Amino acid sequence: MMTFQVSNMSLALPEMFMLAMACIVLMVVAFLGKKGTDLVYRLSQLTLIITAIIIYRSIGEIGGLTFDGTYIKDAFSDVLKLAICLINVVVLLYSTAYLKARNLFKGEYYVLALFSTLGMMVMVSAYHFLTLYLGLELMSLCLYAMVAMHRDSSVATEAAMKYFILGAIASGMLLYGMSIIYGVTGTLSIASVANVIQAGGIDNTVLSFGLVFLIIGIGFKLGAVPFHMWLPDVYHGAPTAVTLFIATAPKIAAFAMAIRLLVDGLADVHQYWQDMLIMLSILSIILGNIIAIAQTNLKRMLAYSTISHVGFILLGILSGSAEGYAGSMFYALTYALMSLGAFGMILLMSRQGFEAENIEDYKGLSERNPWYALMMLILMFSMAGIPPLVGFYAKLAVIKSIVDVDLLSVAIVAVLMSVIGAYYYLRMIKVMYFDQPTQQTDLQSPTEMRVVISANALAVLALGIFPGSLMAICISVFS
Amino acid sequence: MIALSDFLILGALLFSLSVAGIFINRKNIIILLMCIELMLLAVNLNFIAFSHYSGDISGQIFVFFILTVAAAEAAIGLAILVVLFRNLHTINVAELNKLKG
Amino acid sequence: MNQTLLLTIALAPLLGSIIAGLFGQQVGKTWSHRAATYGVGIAFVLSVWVLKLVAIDGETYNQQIYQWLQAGSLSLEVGFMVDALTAMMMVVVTFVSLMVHIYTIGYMHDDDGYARFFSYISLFTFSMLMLVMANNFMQLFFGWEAVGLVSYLLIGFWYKKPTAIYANLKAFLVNRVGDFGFLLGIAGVLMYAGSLDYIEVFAQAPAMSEKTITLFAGHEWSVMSLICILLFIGAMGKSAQVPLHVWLPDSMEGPTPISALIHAATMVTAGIFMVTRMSPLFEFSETALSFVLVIGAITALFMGFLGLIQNDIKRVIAYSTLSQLGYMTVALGASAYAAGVFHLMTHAFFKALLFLGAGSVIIAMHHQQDIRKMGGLKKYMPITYWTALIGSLALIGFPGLAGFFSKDSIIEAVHASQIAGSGFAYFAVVSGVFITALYSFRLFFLVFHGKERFDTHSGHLPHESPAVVTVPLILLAIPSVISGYLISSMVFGDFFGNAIVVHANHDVLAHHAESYHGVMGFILHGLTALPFWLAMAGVATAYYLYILRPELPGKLQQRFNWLYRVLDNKYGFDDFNQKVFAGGSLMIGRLFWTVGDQKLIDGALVNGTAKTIGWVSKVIRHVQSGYLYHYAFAMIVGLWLLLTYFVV
Amino acid sequence: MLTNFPLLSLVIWLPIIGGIGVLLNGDNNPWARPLSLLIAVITLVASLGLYTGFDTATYQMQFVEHASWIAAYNINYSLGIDGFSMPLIILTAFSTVIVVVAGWEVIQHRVSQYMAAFLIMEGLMIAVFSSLDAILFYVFFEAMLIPLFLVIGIWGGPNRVYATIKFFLYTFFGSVFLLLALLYLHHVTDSFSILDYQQAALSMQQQTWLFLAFLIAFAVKVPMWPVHTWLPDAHVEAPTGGSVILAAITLKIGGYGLIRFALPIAPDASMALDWLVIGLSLIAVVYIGFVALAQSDLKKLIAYSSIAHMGFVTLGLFIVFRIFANSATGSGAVLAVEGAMIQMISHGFIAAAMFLCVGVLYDRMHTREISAYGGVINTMPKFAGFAVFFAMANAGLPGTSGFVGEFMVILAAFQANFWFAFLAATTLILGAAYTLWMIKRVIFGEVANDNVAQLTDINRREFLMLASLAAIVLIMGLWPAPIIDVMHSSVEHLLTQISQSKI
Repeated sequence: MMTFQVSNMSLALPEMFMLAMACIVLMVVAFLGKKGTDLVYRLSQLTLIITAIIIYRSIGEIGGLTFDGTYIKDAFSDVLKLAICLINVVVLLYSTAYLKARNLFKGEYYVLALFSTLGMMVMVSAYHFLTLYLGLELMSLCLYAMVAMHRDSSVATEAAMKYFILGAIASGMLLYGMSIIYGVTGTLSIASVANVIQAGGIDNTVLSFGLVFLIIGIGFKLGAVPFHMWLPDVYHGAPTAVTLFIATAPKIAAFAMAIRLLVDGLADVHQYWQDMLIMLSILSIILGNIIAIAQTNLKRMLAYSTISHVGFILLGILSGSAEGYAGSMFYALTYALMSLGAFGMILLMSRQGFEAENIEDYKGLSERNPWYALMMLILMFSMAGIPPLVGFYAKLAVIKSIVDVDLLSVAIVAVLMSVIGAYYYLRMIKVMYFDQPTQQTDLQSPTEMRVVISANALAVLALGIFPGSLMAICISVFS
Repeated sequence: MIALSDFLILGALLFSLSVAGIFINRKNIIILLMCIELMLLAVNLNFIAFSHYSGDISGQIFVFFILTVAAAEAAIGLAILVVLFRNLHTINVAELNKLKG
Repeated sequence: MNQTLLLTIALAPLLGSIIAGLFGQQVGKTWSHRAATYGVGIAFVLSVWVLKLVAIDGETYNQQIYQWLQAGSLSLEVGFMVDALTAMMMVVVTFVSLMVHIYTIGYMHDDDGYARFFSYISLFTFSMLMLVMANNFMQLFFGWEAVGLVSYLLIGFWYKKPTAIYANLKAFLVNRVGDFGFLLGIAGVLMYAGSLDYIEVFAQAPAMSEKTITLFAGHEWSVMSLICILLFIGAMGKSAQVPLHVWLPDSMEGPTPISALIHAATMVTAGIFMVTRMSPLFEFSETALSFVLVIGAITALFMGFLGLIQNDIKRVIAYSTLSQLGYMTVALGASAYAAGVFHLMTHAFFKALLFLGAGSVIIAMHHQQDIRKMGGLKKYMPITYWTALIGSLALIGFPGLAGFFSKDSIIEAVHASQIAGSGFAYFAVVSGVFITALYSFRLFFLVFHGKERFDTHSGHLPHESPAVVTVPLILLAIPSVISGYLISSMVFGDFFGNAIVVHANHDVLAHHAESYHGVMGFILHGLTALPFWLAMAGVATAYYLYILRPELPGKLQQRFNWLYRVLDNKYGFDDFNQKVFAGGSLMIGRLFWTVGDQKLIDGALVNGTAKTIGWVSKVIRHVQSGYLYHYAFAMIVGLWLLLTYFVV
Repeated sequence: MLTNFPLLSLVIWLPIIGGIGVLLNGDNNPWARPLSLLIAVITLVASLGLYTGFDTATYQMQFVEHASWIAAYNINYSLGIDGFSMPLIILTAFSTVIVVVAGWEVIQHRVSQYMAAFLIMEGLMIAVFSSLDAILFYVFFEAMLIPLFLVIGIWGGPNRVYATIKFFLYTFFGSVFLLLALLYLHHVTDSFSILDYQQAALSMQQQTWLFLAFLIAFAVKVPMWPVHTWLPDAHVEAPTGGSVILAAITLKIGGYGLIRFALPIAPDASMALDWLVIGLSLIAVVYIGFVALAQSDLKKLIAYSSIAHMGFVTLGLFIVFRIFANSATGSGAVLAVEGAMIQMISHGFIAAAMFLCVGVLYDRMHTREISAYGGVINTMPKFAGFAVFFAMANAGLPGTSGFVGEFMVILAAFQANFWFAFLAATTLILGAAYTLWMIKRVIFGEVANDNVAQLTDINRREFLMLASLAAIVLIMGLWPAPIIDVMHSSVEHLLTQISQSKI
């Protein structure tokens, strides 16, 4: 006699809602075509906001595994999902004007964005290699498509192709790693992998062999050296709206993946992956900061700065302490917020037929629009890690965590490189404040965008003055 | 009787082959797509082998998913390829270097 | 004697200075000089009263006024100490200063900086009083530097004259070299006596004399010698002893009243006063004493030579001042502090007199200072003539005049002294007498006698200066004659009491005092002694050379040309300092700056690092080649790295 | 006074919030100047409350405020002052008033931004001096760089970009080591309270590394040779106000940091490595003295003289160990430390005054080349008076505040080692040489050229600010006791702290 036992759907309510809405939006696009785009835009925003609300209200409710232990809802997933949704709300808001100006204002963008968001949420909640893989692919495939969305731009398509090929290789390697670990532990569920390893009696050589491939997969998604090569080209080549999308939420998802795999799954072999991550993070911090100095294209510069920030995020993870994970989470969230503002600023400055993506384009910005110059100043100093801006506390948290585990040499390299890194942010400010304006055109962006981007930058400042609450959240997630 | 290790070695070989193909090939993007497929197949082989020898079915289920996703991946890959060809009138990897530095 | 009295003495001139200086425009010329002069006048009258209290009623005073600062157990205070030495100095300073104030009313009458000038000299009087009345080293150093400042300001009073502003910078820096030693000396005193208060330090002196310090590995030095020499280096700066004398001749760029007040009568004697004040310390170090003695002797003799060939009326007197300061220093070295201070006093009177006289001549000559362009002024300016004569006679030590007593007692003291170098010193001071007489009367004859070499076709003839100028001359002439008669109390009496400490083993004056039988005896003895005849010989030579055979000096100059050039270059001190110290330090500075700062630190380290990083960045950005297979390859490399390093 | 009133928070946040207010007023707002002046003056008055309410008897922190800030990491908003920080806070408040007045007419471009920058900086600097929490200290310590960076970069001279970026990276480079040290200390003590840090027992090795970190961080700020080269550039390019704040306050933070962190936290390492600091300080005095002699740019000259004077601060702080060793007189060490403090404060006034003087000239002639001047006294007698006075103060003339610190440090140095005193005392000659030679070339002499001939003497505003500075310099010189008395207990406490080993 068979008994049907329906697993607890309610835990996955946000994803389900998102999925349903995504399909609806897809329909709208399919039937209304071009003229429906505005509706699509509104719907997508609505979807994201409602999802965010659902997630928010579910915070604190009892979580747990569902779908036969392949899926989890816990504080970690709630916070990150909420962040992802809210960030994407802002992303869509920033992008719209830009897309309109380049007649890229099509439904596909939003459909892909929604599905990609869904993928990220799945990644965050995945507690099984399979779900993780599916979420990852759902996110990635959408991103590939988005990059290639600007069909007539050769650089965009080139970027898309590079992203696709390398991404495919990366997920191939990730899968290979998963297969090895599956072979060693005989299970695909992260929870049971952890148990098996804890129980011991498994072949560590093979395990660390598989681990290497997992690390590569994670490193690629985060963009850690030497798996970063796609990142500058994609950031540079993709339409800025898409770059904005790629540069923010997916990083959080990738961070979630890292935590799920390494912390939830392989915490007991921490000593294995710690050294690997040290290599990755040091390389990322050094290479990212140094190459960024030579850049003249702002998007590319930010790409390299992203690489160095990824290095810092890894620092927190590799510390192997709850505080370290919390630090990385704080870093990932605040980094997403900062790059949201930075790329948003590029969108704000760009207009019909003009991409404000060269550093020179910002000459004398403080003369042209003092307010937005100030906003950019805040963002840049924050990225450089100067207090009282949130970027500082992010660095503080991760460096503190590695100092606490006595990785002083790593800490020294990190801080020295952040000094070098400060240079190119300063150069940006120098261009905005100390140089004379070359062009004299005022902004054409819609008001709501101006308001939100100001709010965005001011949030960086406010979080810098009162970082306590967010830090408390991150800590509580891991305790 | 074929041992697990034989499968694994075969898988490893296929995997290395695909990897080698990716960076040795300097001509055609299509070949890259093939290599990626090959890589996934290597992974599949691993999964099946493991699941068979450990008597756990989930590995084989995973393989189905991988195959599906691979199909979708290929679709997107080819789509991008088409767009690329429209823009550059070539699918030569070596000419894909506008973005650099 | 109470605090109010002393404060009034010190602050009255300061008040005058402030009124004249800060409110010069508001109160106008007249009130400026009145404020200043009254201030100093009050100070003088009260100083005399203080002298009376000390000398006759035998009072002394030593109290703090306020605490300057307190650091741990050490308390630095501002306070006054008044004993015979102080009282005498106060009177001399205020008297000469008063004379100069009055004189200035006439001398600077139509100068733009009239009020400023009065403010400065009153400020000087204040500083000098703070210096002499100090009861601790900190305040002494304060006064010490303050008079230096005023001297700086006054030498550069005519700030448009390039020579003047060169001279005042030079004067300040050379003095700073002295102060460098002085400050180190004070630091030493603090370290070994644990206090800066005179009384406490002097009480510690015997203990200090035991201690030794190691400056260079293996060389033990007597702390007392070190400290005393360091302190004396300060004195060398202020009192222009070789080799720190170079600033004094140039200081003549300042207005003449200043030369009289600061650079002849008072400030330059601060060093003499300081050493006398420190006699309880110096007495413990024969090394220091003979150092003092030798330096003094050198100055006394060789600066005298330079006086022979100067043609600027003020410079002649300046070199004579140097030489006389040498005499005083010699006295100190011979432990004849009383004699030294006595000479200080008499010298203050007659040298001020001579300078003011010179000033009077300069007015008459319309600021022509070259004595070769003067002559025969006797009949035009009688008062100046007679006062100058008195001054000159006093200077060369003509029996009965002030200089005679002081100088003779010094010579006798040196004669009696036993410490190292006294032989040379005796030779120096004795032959110095001849030199002194020679240049003094060379000056005197060239200015007042012989034929008139100044150009009269500018119209009006030279005439006697107004009363404000001549009255001070007369008032100064009086003490130049009579002050010598104080010798019996000041040198051979116990006027100074315990203000001066002399150890029995080199108490030359006491030994000298035995043969002393009153003033007349001293004079009579003087008439038979060598110095008197040397002086007369000097006068005779001067008369012969500059009145009877005026063409001779030129010939001699031809004959002994090499000697003339040596003297004309002032033994090459100035050139040496200019090249080696000024030029050298500037060169070092440039070297440090360009090589050290700009090339090494900035160029190599700072910008070097920046450039390197930029270069690296430019190079390794090409790793991002743009080729897919390179990117893939990078991933493979990463994979390979991870596998090789981390698979256990 | 009511002790629970948050006076410190007031003097910190009033200027910051006021500054933001001025900023939001928008540019070229006629009220920007008077409003800023008002804020600055109120802050100054309020800061005087710290002096009047100060209890000189105790070394304990006073006006203490405590609130939780980042609970997750146990980072607190805790403030408090002692005898070291209080005078520096008042100095900061005063200098800001001067700066606002100095920029009154000179700054015509982005006025409110300029004023705001300085007001915000004031708050931040006061906060640096009063922070008792390490992270709080670091936050303000770093945040201060932002306004200064902008001030130099926006209102600076032709080469301002190089100068300001150099300044920023230089100091940032130093301070990251400070951050590491602070985090490491937290790792050891599990607290971020500076006072707990001072209690921490540390091994010699730990102390050595910590000390070196602190030394790098604060040596850059002081600045000590050889990490001083940012200062001349920054000074030369900065607007007058920037130079004043740089010289008056920013440099002091270096000295303050050494007193607050390096000495009490790592006393044994400080003792073991005092030769290093003493050596560098003496180099600063002598080497930099010569370098200053060779300058042809007014501001560069004063900048170098600042470095030389700050050499006395570090010298005074680190000879104490040798003095203890010789222990000729117990008061020597006190003399040294208090001398260093006085030197800092007095240099704050004198260097500020010197830069203001240069500013006065620059506003009229728009050149800082010494050779472009000459005979200024003929056309600007009042100004010349001040210039000579401050030059004398800079040369350490007794009766001015410049003398006190040098005097005390040299006296103390003799007790450490004769040659320390010997080298330190060369400043008597070198200091006088470069300062007065500059005065000779600029102030004295015949009118050098037509530009000088057309100079107009200082107006009432300039007279006011120079006169107030002159008064302070004079009073401090004639009667330093009141300022020194407030720091006695703290100095004694510091000396007891550093005289007992932590190992």
